[in-house]
Amino acid sequence: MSSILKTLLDENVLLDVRNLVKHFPVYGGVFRRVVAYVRAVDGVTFGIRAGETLAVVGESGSGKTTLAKTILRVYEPTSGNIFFDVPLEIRRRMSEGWGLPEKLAELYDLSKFDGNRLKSIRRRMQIVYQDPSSSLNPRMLVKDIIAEPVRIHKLKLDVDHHVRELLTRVGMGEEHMYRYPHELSGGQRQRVAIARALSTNPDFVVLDEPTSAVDVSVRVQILNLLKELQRQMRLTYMFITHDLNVVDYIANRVMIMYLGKMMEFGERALIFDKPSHPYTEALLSAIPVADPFTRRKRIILKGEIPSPVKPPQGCPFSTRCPYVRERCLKEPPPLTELRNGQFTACFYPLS
Amino acid sequence: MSKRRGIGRVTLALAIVLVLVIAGFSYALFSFSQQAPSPTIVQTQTIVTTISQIPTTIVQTVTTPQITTMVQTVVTTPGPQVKNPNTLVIATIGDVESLDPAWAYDTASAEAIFNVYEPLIFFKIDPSLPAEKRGLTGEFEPRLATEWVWDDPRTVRFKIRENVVFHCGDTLTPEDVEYSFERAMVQDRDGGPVWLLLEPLLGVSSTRDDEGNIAVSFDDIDKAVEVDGQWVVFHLAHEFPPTAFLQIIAQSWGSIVSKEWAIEQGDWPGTAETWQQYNNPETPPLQNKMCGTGPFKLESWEPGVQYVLVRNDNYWRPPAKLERVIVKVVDEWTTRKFMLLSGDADMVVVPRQFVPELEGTACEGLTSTCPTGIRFVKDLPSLSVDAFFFTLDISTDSEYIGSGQLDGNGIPPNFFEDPDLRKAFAYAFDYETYIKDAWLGEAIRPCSPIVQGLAFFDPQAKCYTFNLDLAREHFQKAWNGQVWEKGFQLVLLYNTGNVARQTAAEIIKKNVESINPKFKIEVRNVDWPVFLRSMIQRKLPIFFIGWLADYPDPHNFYQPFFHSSGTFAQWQGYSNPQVDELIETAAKSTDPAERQRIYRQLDSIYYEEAISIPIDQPSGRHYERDWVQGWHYNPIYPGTYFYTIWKGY
Amino acid sequence: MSGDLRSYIIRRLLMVIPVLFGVSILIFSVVQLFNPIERAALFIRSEREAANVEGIIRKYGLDQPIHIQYFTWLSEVLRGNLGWSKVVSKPVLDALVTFLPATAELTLYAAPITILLGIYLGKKAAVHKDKAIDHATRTLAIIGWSMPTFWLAIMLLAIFYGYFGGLFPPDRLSVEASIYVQSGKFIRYTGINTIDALLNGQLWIFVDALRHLVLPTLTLVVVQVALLMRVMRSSMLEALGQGYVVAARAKGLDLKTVIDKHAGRNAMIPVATLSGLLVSGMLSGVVITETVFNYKGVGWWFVRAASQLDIPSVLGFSIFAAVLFVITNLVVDLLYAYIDPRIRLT
Amino acid sequence: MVMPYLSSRKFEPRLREIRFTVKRLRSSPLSLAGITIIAAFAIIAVLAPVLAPPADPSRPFNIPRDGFSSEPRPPSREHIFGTTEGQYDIYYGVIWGSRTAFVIGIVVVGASLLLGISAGSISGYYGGRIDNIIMRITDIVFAFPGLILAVAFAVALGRSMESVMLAITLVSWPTYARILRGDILQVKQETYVEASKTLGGSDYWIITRHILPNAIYPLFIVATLDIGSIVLLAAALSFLGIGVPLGYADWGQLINLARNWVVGPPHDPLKYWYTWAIPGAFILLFVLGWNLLGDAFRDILDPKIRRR
Repeated sequence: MSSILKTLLDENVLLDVRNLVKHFPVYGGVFRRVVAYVRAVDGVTFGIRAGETLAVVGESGSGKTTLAKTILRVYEPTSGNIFFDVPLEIRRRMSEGWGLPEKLAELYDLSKFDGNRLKSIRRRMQIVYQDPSSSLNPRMLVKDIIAEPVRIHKLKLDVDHHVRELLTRVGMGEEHMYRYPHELSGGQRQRVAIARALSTNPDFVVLDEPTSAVDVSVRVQILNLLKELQRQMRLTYMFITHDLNVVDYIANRVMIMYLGKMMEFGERALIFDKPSHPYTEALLSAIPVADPFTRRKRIILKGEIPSPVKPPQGCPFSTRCPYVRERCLKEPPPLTELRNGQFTACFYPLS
Repeated sequence: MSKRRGIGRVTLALAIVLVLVIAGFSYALFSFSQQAPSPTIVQTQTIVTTISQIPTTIVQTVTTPQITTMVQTVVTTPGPQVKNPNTLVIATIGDVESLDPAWAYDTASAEAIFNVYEPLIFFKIDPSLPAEKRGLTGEFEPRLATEWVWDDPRTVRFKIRENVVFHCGDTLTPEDVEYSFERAMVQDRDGGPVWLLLEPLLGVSSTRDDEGNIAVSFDDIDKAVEVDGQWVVFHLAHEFPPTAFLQIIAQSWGSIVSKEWAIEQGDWPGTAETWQQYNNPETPPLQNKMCGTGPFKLESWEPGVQYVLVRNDNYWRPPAKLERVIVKVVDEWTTRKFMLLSGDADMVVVPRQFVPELEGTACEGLTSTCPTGIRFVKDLPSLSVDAFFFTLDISTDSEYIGSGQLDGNGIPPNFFEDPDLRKAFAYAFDYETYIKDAWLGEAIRPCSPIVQGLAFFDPQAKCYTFNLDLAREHFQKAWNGQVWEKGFQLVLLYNTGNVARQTAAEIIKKNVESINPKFKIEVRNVDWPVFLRSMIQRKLPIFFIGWLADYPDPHNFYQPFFHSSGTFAQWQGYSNPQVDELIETAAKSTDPAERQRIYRQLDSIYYEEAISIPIDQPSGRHYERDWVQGWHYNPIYPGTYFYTIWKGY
Repeated sequence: MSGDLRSYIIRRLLMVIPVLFGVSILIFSVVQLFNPIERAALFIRSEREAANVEGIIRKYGLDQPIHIQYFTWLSEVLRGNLGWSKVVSKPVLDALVTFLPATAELTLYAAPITILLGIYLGKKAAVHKDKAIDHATRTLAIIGWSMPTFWLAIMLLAIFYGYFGGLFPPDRLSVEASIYVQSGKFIRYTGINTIDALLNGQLWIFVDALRHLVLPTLTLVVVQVALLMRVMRSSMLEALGQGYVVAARAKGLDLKTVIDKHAGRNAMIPVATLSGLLVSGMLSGVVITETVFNYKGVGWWFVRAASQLDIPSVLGFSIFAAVLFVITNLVVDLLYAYIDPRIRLT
Repeated sequence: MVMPYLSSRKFEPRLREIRFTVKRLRSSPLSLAGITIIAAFAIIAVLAPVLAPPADPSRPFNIPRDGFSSEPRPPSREHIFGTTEGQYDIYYGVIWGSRTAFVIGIVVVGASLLLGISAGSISGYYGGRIDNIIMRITDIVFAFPGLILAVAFAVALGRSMESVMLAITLVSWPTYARILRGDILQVKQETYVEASKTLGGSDYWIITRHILPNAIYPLFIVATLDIGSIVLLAAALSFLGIGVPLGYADWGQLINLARNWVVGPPHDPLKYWYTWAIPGAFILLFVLGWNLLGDAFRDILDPKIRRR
């Protein structure tokens, strides 16, 4: 574990998540007592550098959205720490392993925030949802939707001007200000959602499959817009997706999740080139290739993703892994650095 | 095919329901067109032939109407037909509270009791008079006692009738009589009728003191009534008007129960040791069962619904003519009216205000036959009186006296202490209009609590009349002219549904307000509990209430109206030692001349004091189907005495 | 699933307890708004009984603090004694047992007719949406729904008992029939007259009882049927608009088949829910109906008790209503789950 | 709060929605009838002081009496609808009764909405224990059939117009709370609520800006259309003798006064027709108006059937 921390905690890190756990209780019986837990996020540690795009990839049910929402404190974390934008000096001391007085650490640990501190940090972290038609209040005008963060945080801004500027920024016009979401196209709606996310001028934006609900034809436009905005406003993205083509297009680094645990983590190019985890390999093999003459061996995973209420005893992927061996069934493999910033949770990484 | 089954089933079920409804409908129409079910017709003939002496053998055939005979047999008899010829059906409002004679204090319960149980003596009827005036209140005839003798003014003995059998099989003994009266005194529930026995027999009005602790010894109870061979002797605590005592024991609380049976039912075993346990019970052991000697036996009682009495064939007199009596509680007037019109009920209670609805429907006179089948009599004398009472010390927290001061926006709590004010109100009341509107003219204007029909009634007693000039004069004098100058404001309350009280209040309002624009009266209705509470807590400046005789003696009227410990006088805060002494003397006097003198004196003081103003003594009406025969009226009866009644033409 | 279902049912039944507590506390609090003398008025029906109001208050503990009265009552209830119903002079439990069959009999006829008629009319109206038959049935149903129950009841009584000389009388039985029923030759199995009459083989009593049931049943049905009809119609319309129904019709299946096989079942779901409401509506309805028709059931008993402040009776009835309510809802929920397996019991 | 929505363009889409609704309403003859009836009653209620000038303007709801006798008198020049039991003028009673009906309906609906919205939104939004408590309270109220609880409350509160309204309010709020709670539970799942939360919106902000605007609309309609049944319930209370004080201009009261005069003597059964037919017709028409409108509205607003 310490090795991954050391590597991650370089000077550029904006978000530093350590051993984050989110369990949802399951109630049952006559008295509605807790009978089990859904281990949605089960001890995840990683960091995101300022200005980069980290893609979080996994099948549905792998906990990637839960992870993002826990970071954003939509869900209360069960345990773990979320450090956000720690000043350089302190971060150095952290990375040197000096350890910090608990009080001092808490000052920067998002997972312990509440009240006004939480509210003020929310100005700096935003999210764009998968489906813009449900993430926009149907009874609010575009203008009010975009201005909502400004109003919530009582920013002293000329609302009209601010909204107009944001609309222009996302490639829309003034004429859209007094429309209802249902009067816009899918792509336009997503642009409005993006504009809303950018309204408070945040540092960090979670993009929760922002293109999966829009038309294929506008998908690229949105991705380009996001890239452009990242450049202009120096944004840091956490990009959640299951579409590896998109990952290839936008991400700097990639994190593969399975059953609430991290399977592989590292530079995008490295992972796409040389996947070390059998699960990553399976995912990559499923990418449709535009070139009809290239043939790749498709690995088809058998079975379903196991229940997060009762995950397998050893490696979470052991039930479906084509290379499974005895050790995999007994103990969970630790996350180890394979090469230059590429981490894998497998006893027998692929070479 | 199966696709059609869904809606098919619904249709089928609907069809079945429809068929049922139509079947019911057509049957009803059919049987309606048959006029009346025929087993009744068959019985009519039998009854008609045997009307004077009813052999007991007929009884069995009547109870089993057969469906076949109902539809097929049509026996054409001349003249109109009698519905349910052996059964009397009455639709009434008040329901029976208890069947225990020591507990019951309401007329509905007493009606059931005096048809099933019997007292030692009973009020006489005078057959020479018309049925509605036949009842006498001061003369008696034997029932379970064959004769009675006053040994001295404080001792009276009754000879008990022999060979009388209770409904449950025991034979009547003098011990049963002793037990019945002692049992009543032992029970003496709060708010019950037993005080009527306690006053002459023990000289107290309750067996308990104000805290609810037993205040009499069993010895006193035991010695008050004693058996002497076939005789039972009553020892009075003090001298008491003999007629009044007889009037008391001739009523439902003087009923004789079977001792053996009562003890079997868990009632007081007749011994001294445990008697206190039987005092003031939550519910009496004889609450819902009866074993009397009367002409009828209890068949069933469904509280709130109805009770059914059947003929006692082993009655010591010839058995009753009716085989069965059903008394139903029907609260809704419209329903009762239809029951009478259709003949489903033979007698119904008709509230005064709905009399116009039956105009032209019923013929007057108890001997008439009417094309509509309904007849009535009116002007039945009653032993009740309504009056309005002034409260002399109104509770200061009363919400009905406005500001509580004589400033034009209210009245001071002692407002009515000034007799001029009381007289002013008495003169401002339009007695004639009141009787015309509230009672449709069928009431007597009483002048004193000794109303018409009581002994020592004075037809020449002085009376206030409606006279606005005199009223104005008294208002001007009241409170040294301050009332006239400043005006006042007060609220008159009546309990919802009591039309007479409402009318009285509105009449006072109208007339008093017309005298001086500064006089303001608001009339408001509240429910009975609130009315009662406000009255008891002395919150009402003026209250309307009525009084019904417990026994037809003037004492039973002057005591509550005028004695400082009387129910109404207490609520008014009225006390006059001279009056108290006069009332007490008259109550204990056995000399009619002396009593006459005292009551005349009380009448004139009552007029002068104007402490309460009697406004009406209602006279009753009685409605029945014209096939009902033998009904007679006595104002002291709690209801109808069924023994003499039969149905037919 | 079956374990889940069992624990769900147990949980729902346990829920009755707090509701009953709440109901009894609510009634006790409402009662506290009354002065002890006002409550003693229940025992004082004439002026002459009023002299001893103090004794009555003392005897029945009417002036004690609310919690003491409550716990006295509660401990009696736990011993199985629901108290004395003053308005009908018998124990509360007895009163319930006596008056329940009458109400049950009334609902036994009114509820199925209402449900079947409501479903039938609702379907008809939906299928012929915006046609004359739709407007006609809806208008009739709405007029029924808008009718003051008591007004309708009095009108019916006036017409069928007043004008037509006793065609459909009030009360439960005619005099002849009630004499026979009381006579001991008639065995009371259920207290429900029509059923007992059939079991005893006395057809004429059955018909007699039915005649007395016509008007109250009609009143209840007329007033309640609109609610069901409306729900049935709108859920039917919804079902008819759904893809599979359209597809089925496109396949050439005739309308009737489509309705029965496809739309009908789905449209039943809200009706199942509504049946719960219907029970409550019926209970409200019988209060007025029974009062007007002098039909001695629990509704009649309740009105009497409430207007005279007979607290044990009101409490007894409320507890009965609460139990009925919870059980009805439970049944409805289970039915719901049965009709539509997608619905999870949570 | 600022009113930032002054631009007329802003209203356009909502206007369109309303226009659509109105168009649908107009195309249905039943709803048209309903609207006409209610409008007529509204006019009567507004013009009451002109149509039936009160003798005592400080107490306009007291029906004037003409004498004290109980038998109703038929319509005459003086009393154009006749007098009912106790000589209360029927014409005056029904005219001012329209006002009473509107007052009861509007006050009760307003008050129940206020209570229902507060309880329902707290319950639905926060969930957990407080939801449990509020829902158990509504369970307790629901455990009684509406009329029965209203009877209990009205008896306890005493005889006045206020206590009638309070009693009905106490009975009807839980329905609204439940409806709203259910809708809120649905709306709460919507992503835009979560979005607002991640934006830092407070609970109050989220409830008032997102949840209520999306959940409350159907409730408003349902509640408004309940006016008919509320008036019916009030009339039922009057009929059971628990309603407004005697002499108060109220239709239920008039019917109660007429209940014993439904059928005249056998030779003239319709003798007192005016006592029950006139107030009965007023109440029936009023409730019918609301129910016709309500039925049409439900049809149009039900998003599941609504076709655009």
